[in-house]
Amino acid sequence: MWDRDQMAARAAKELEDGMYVNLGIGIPTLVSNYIPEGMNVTLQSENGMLGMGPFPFEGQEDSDLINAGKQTITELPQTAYFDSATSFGMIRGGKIAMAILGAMEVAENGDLANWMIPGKLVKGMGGAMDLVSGVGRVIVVMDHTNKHGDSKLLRECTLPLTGKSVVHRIITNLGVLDVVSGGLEIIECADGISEQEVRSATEAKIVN
Amino acid sequence: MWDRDQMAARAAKELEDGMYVNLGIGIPTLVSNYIPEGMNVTLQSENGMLGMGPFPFEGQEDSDLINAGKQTITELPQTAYFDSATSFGMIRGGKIAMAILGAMEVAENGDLANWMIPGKLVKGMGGAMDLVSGVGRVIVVMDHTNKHGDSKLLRECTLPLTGKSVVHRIITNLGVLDVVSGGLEIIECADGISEQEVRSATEAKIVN
Amino acid sequence: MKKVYGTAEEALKDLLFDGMFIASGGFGLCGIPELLLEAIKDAGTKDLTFASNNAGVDNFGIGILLETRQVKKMISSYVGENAEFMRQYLAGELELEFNPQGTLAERMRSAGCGIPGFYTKTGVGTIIADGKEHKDFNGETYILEESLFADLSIIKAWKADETGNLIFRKTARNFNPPAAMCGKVCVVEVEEIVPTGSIDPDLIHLPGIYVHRIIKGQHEKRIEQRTTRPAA
Amino acid sequence: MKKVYGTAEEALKDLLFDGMFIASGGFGLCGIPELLLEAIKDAGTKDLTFASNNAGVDNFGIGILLETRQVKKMISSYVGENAEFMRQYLAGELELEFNPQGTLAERMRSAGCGIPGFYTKTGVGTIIADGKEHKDFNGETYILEESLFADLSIIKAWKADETGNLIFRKTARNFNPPAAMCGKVCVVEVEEIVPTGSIDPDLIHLPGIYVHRIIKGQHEKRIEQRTTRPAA
Repeated sequence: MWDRDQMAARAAKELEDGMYVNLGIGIPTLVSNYIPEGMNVTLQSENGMLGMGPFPFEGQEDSDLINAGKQTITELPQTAYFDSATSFGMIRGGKIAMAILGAMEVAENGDLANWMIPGKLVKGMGGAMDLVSGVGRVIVVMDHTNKHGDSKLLRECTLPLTGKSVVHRIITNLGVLDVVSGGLEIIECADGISEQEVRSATEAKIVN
Repeated sequence: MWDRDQMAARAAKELEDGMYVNLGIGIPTLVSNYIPEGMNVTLQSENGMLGMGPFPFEGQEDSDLINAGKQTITELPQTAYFDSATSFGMIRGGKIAMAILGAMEVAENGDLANWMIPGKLVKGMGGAMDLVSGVGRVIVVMDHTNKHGDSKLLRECTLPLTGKSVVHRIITNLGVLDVVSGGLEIIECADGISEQEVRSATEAKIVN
Repeated sequence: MKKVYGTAEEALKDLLFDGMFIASGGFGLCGIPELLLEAIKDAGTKDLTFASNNAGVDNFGIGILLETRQVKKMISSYVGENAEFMRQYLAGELELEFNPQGTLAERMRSAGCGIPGFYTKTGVGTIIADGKEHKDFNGETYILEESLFADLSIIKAWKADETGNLIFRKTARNFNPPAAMCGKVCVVEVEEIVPTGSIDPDLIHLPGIYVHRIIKGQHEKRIEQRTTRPAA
Repeated sequence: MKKVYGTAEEALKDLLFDGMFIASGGFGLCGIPELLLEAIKDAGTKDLTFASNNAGVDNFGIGILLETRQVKKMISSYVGENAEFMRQYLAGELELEFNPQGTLAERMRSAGCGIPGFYTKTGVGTIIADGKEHKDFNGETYILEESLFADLSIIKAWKADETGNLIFRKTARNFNPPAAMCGKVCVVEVEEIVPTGSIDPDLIHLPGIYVHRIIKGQHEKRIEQRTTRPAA
């Protein structure tokens, strides 16, 4: 079974040299710690920045420089700033090769739910709907099951959707699954996890 | 009867302090010579510039600095450059208060024809269609009649339209007419021209 | 025609009316028109509809207008971090229209560009698409989103020249240019006003044609999430 | 992944195919990708469709591809100043789709922004509206314009850094940013390549994400209408 850092490290293997990528909040943020040395990956922050750098040293925070999670960050030599309409133009226009983000539920057809739980406090979808329907490839990183032990990889999502048929690959603490014709395909099992364990923790139909 | 310069001078009276204006090719270009001293009018060039300055001194031409007529020009202290999508965004979005342009025909309902003559070489509409349907106020400056002595202010345009019901005011060598409900209204006669002469040179219905 | 005004109050004086629709720049607390929001609070204008990506926090940004019950409706993509907002919303005292963030930005930009509607894939198959026109282009389904035409735009920039040409700073640019475009009138607050001619015309982010009134003032520029790394 | 290529020929090598759709920047002869057009001529690629505001002049710009009969169709707003163009067009050898200039620019920008169609008032009641969907918004009629998705974008900028961040100069910016956005691949020619980090990130006109390949070369930058005023 993978821990958060191992999931992030596995997700980092999806990156390719020269890629422009958007990382969501939570485990996806950790992916930036595992970008291979020498590989040139540019991180987009959807509030209007390409080339997001690490957190600033204490005392060097700049209130005009934050990421989409509203955290203070820094810039890099290749950084470019732009407005929100331009930022989401590049997202919607498929210029961002990949988004790596968290989820509450993924269905076997690639449906994704990660923004609201009816009856609970709803904060809003932010840029998630734009990202999942716009970028070239959507990778979900999440635990395979919820805290009750129920599968988060479902036949159909029960929560309101963020996007319909948008997920390409799911990386969980148990392994890696792709959304393929007819259901999910197991691509890889986590260390010490058998294919049978992945199957039994998955409600979605597994093909092949 | 007004000559070209007098027509341009009359058109310049339409300008107000602080206005952003687009001037077409021909007589409208001359309007910039008659902007009253101390009045702040900013000229837009639809290829991507606000704050168009005069022609450069010889030897100071810059191939990267032209107006929409492809002529070398200069910049001013308040100049801003932008791309063509932004430029026509501000035109289409009504941010330009006024366009002053030439025409082949204007109809009594404000229809404007100034871009093509069927059977003749057609060069294209350029930005004219965007301008006439986008800016706040459209002023046409043209001769009252064509070289055959036929009125250019018509019941209906005979040429393909540039815009439908877009003209607000027409300034000709004979006077000034407004497009109002039901037809054209004579606002002013040129020096030495009687209202009767304006009427008899006008095919369009004159009201009031 | 002078664009530079002495105070936020003066700049807004004849522009405010109950029930009006205001578009505001800013993302989180970054690049928000804090002085103009304060002046709207002081003016007491009521029943406001705001298009703004966020709703501020409890005592800063649009949050200060929630405390005084001046806001009737928010059009936003994310409204966390604001307890009073949630209280009013859950009590049915506040209308809320969630927009995907990119849809919100484009609805502002398109209004300013004379485009009343555009098609997007964002939200297709979700509750965002409910009741919206669907249309296929090249075999894919899109929904029609209509533009946001505001009565007033309030934005924050870094520098202005006296003709209103603007420069923003880093990620404080965000929603400010599209918000500036979509209002009938746009009022901007800046940290510095420079003489016309002192900004390189190639480097202007938003030309002065979009800007009607300018004020300069002291900005708190509050940080919402101060994150740092250990010294090297 | 290196974006900087040695020559226009190398940068275009595997990107050209007969019948392809190319979007080109430039207005008149100002800011046109003259080196890339020359390389396309040398490559002999045929049956090209070009979205470009103009068609060059007889021996410069897209004009050189008309002489060699490589162009099948032009999507432009204005095609004067080109005798060979007119000869081919009147002889029925060349297709021509006139677009209002702003509609052309927006069709490029919208394609790059994932918007397949938008509504505009431009052209309503003219032959441009023939066959297009009409729709009313707030009591006014608009037409639907569909976006231009190109196989390749070729543009000219002033400076690039090695990651493709671009700066344009004065009115040579024009159609270059929207043209850059609408292609699957974008190749840019520049006058100068500077090290990454030497352009202020606030002052970049087009971020490198839109730019896939860069070449540097000598530009003629021909002036179409040299107009001057007498010395003071």
